[in-house]
Amino acid sequence: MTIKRKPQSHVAVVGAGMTKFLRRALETPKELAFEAAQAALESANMTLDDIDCVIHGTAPDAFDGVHMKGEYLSDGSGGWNKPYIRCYVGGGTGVFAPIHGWLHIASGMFETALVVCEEKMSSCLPHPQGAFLTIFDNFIERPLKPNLLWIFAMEMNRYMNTYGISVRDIAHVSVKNKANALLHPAAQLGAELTVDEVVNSPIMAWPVHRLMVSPPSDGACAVVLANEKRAKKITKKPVWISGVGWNLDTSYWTNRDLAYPQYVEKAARMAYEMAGIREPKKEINIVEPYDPFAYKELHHLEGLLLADRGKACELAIDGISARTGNMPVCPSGGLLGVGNPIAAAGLMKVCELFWQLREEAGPRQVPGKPETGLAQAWGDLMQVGTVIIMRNKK
Amino acid sequence: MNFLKRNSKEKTIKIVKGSIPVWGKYTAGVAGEEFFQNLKQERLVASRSTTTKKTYLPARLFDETNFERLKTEKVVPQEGILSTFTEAYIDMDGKKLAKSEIIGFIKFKGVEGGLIHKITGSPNSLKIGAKVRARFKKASERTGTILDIESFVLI
Amino acid sequence: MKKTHLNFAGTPLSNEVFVNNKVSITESNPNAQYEYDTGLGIGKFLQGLKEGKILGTHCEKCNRTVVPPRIFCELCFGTQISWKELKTTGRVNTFSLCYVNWDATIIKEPHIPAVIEIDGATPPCGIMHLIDEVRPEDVKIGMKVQAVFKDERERQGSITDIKYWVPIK
Amino acid sequence: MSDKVAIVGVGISRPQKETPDISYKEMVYEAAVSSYNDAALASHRDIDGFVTCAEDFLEGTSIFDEYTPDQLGAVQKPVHTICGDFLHGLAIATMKIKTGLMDIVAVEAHSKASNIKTYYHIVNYALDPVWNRPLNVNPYYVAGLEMRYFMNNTNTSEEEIAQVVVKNKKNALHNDLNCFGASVSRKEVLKSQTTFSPLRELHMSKHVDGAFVFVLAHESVAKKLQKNPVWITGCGWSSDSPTLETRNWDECEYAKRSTYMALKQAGLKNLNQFDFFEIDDTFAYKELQHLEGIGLYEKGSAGKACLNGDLNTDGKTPVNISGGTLGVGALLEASGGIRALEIVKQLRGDSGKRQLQKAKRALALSWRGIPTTSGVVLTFEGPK
Repeated sequence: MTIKRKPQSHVAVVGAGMTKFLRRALETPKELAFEAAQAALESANMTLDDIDCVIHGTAPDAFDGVHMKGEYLSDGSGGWNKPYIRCYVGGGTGVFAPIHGWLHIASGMFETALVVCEEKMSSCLPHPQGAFLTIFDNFIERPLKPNLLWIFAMEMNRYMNTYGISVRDIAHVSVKNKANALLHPAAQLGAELTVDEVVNSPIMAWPVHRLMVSPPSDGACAVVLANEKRAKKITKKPVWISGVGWNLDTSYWTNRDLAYPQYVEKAARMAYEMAGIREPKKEINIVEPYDPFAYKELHHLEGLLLADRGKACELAIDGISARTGNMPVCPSGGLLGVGNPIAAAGLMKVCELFWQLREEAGPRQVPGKPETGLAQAWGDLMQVGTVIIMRNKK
Repeated sequence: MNFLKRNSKEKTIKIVKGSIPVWGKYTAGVAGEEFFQNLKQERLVASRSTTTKKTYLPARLFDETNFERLKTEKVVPQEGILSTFTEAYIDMDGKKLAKSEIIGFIKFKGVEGGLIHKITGSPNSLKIGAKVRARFKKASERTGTILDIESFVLI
Repeated sequence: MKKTHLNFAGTPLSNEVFVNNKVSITESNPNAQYEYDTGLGIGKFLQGLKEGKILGTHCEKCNRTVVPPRIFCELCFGTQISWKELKTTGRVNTFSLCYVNWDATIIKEPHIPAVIEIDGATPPCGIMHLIDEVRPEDVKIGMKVQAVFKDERERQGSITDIKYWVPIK
Repeated sequence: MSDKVAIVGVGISRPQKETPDISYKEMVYEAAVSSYNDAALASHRDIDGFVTCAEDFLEGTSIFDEYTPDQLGAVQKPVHTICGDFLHGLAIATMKIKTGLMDIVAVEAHSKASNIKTYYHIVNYALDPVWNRPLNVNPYYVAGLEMRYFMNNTNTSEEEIAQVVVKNKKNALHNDLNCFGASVSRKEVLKSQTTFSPLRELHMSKHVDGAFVFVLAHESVAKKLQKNPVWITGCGWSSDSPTLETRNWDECEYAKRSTYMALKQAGLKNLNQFDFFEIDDTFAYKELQHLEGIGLYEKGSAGKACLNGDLNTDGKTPVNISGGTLGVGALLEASGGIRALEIVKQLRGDSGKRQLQKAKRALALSWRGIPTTSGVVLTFEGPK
């Protein structure tokens, strides 16, 4: 896409916060949202009064078990008597919500925004997976009683088959991300694993093995955004949003080639254009691609033009994408390690970039003073890509 | 504008039935847990701000207006005042109820908010400002939900 | 180490506490029921299945035949569409061997969901369906398959009028 | 840089009680094509971005945004979905254009309400699951509670509220989109069945199917696409407490705040500068409550104004010339479409028999319905 009139206003992330990601939380969805939002405000030394508008992101209503879930969550998200809106693009929501926040501020209509993403999947019975039955086409797919594993496994298979990649190649991603998560204090599933353990874990839906899947989780994340004038007053270390992109492909997913995510590429190109990035492989220092399943990290690195097609697994195998490698990928531990409360998981990646680019990530800090980071999320019927590029210099 | 050839005579399958076949199981949360454990003991507790001294019902972890963290500890009297009420004649399927039900919004002295619950009493004696009192289920039947209160009864 | 995040709130509940309602719990069901209008495209497709046929649509402008059929083309956005009966055979575009039900219960014999490119449609256009009557280890991408329809009297105009697909020997 | 945004294309799939012959995708396609034609777009590919408005449980599909792109010509484009009324969608699209990322954005909302078989159950699922839902009563009791409170608080009479129904249903008779236009008397309204006292059958809007697609454009391209662009001069939206028990029962907070925000953007001081209003009337009393909320009438005076005829098409402040949702029908998230469409037609001078002589500026308000406290206000200015 061609950007029409280059955005004039600069928008920065000035605060971030999150809850622990848990299999089951005592907290209500509102309470989870509040905890994350309050943590983000505190990190920016701000109060709710300083916030002009609130953006909420969450995936299907069936998880939390509330119709019009965005409305239900408005108080916990800090939306009381403020302009408040919920946006969603399925699993892509977590990175889209801060983009939506960017839109609010870059339009000139607001100076500050609070962005909150929440998901409480444990409320959904008989199992959170059940909610995914109803993401399929109501006419010609749901009667087959599909589950989410079907489409992931089929996409993974197509990807492996097209490029001659093995399950073992992909298992390296699980090993890396779950190990990174050991250093994340909010993580649900950090672990020290070997490639053999991943490959030998039970098959859920071939070629997907149990240790290649992110878990259902309860959790919330939040970031605070501000325009240039306010950001500079709020913090000495604003992290600038220098590029945003998003793209949605056709719903007819059985009519597409699943080996390559074109929509991710289009979203990335939009963000690169805005950020003035010509050679992403050289210019992006740290990447948080969406990794609900191990192969997705690889698929996305290719769509983001950060790896050649079919070659992304080499980054993990050769250690390039390790936390201390040349291009750290998912230093947070990703969804595989930190957990996957859908929309919150995407925003967790943006929080991670914020902390990494401010060198506040503690033991997870990637070396070499990274300047530019990219977070990406993905979702719907393998159909949507959302991309945000952040820099610690304007 | 109807430019699609809408042809209802053509032989087609008209509808596909479906549902969202999941359901919800909800915790009461940090503040709610406190409230409902107390409710089992026939106590209504509201959430209190240590700075403004305001108290709130339903119980809550935070003040939505300023994000202050609240404590659910203030015991409030079980006698309340009807702030508004309605008599429902239609059930959840849109059909006429055999017996109408009264729902009221009950305020408590010194408490922001209140509770919404069923009201027992003659519809003719209902009015805004009427006094009501919580009637609890038998202790053995209480499960720690809002239904541990059977209804509020007109005094 | 620099100070990073102020707190990570969250109170874990064990499975045991949650399942046995050892905290205050309420449950409710949305009872969300629908009757979706199939419309001109899918309605005719389902009628086709009832008659033992797989129907697609052809966009004259894009010269593309698609399935599931649609009465407008999402790419050129026009309605120069004609209906076309496709074959009841196809090719496995991709598949999985799935050991988990929709509600996350575990099964022994895997379901074999697949995207099947339908013969007569423009590749890779196909539909999602199930493969059966085959040993799981014998399923391959690129394999030719044939639709097995239910008995005519049992067909209702549903995607399940095709029981499953089997390999063509 | 000034960044004015205009509506340059409007399209609908007309509201109908049932639409058994077409799918929701086909319905939206109809609206999209007519909108793109109205905007004289050379191709759907010229649209830079899309906003759609939908809720999962009203569609019967989780993550419904999956199913939005094809019928809008939006494949592999920046598309996203919000949970909001069509007017929220217009506001978000306006914002998108103002960022400079995009020049042309399409907005979509639709209703396939006829496909929902358990509507009240679903609305009940929107209530707080711990505090309210266990009562297991039809959730429209919230309207009964609010209406009684409103009447008591503002001294509004049943006659005054009944007159809203009379007016809107009558106005709808002149709107070719109407599904529930009728000549009814106040007496008939007051005799209709009590549903949630004091709410009655005829106070409640009924759902219909239909779709709206609008095309919005930056001023640099607006004139090329539409000789009569209608400018969106202000957008405000706000949410009060979602909690039934702690929301502001005395004043319609979201209406007040949304209006304030929209007027500020439009650079307008007061509501006298508007020639007419299209205001949410999901329940008859809501129209009056909203008119007092936005500040057009003082507390307790909207009902009297209605009875006096001030809200009639030939009155001082015409409200819901379209017939509102009481007269046309309610369209779930697309209800704002009725209001925005009426305004575009009036400001373009295309309203035929019901055309106002003076129609330069107008204000629309939507509310997201029970159990929400979310509203949105947009202000519009005509081409001349």
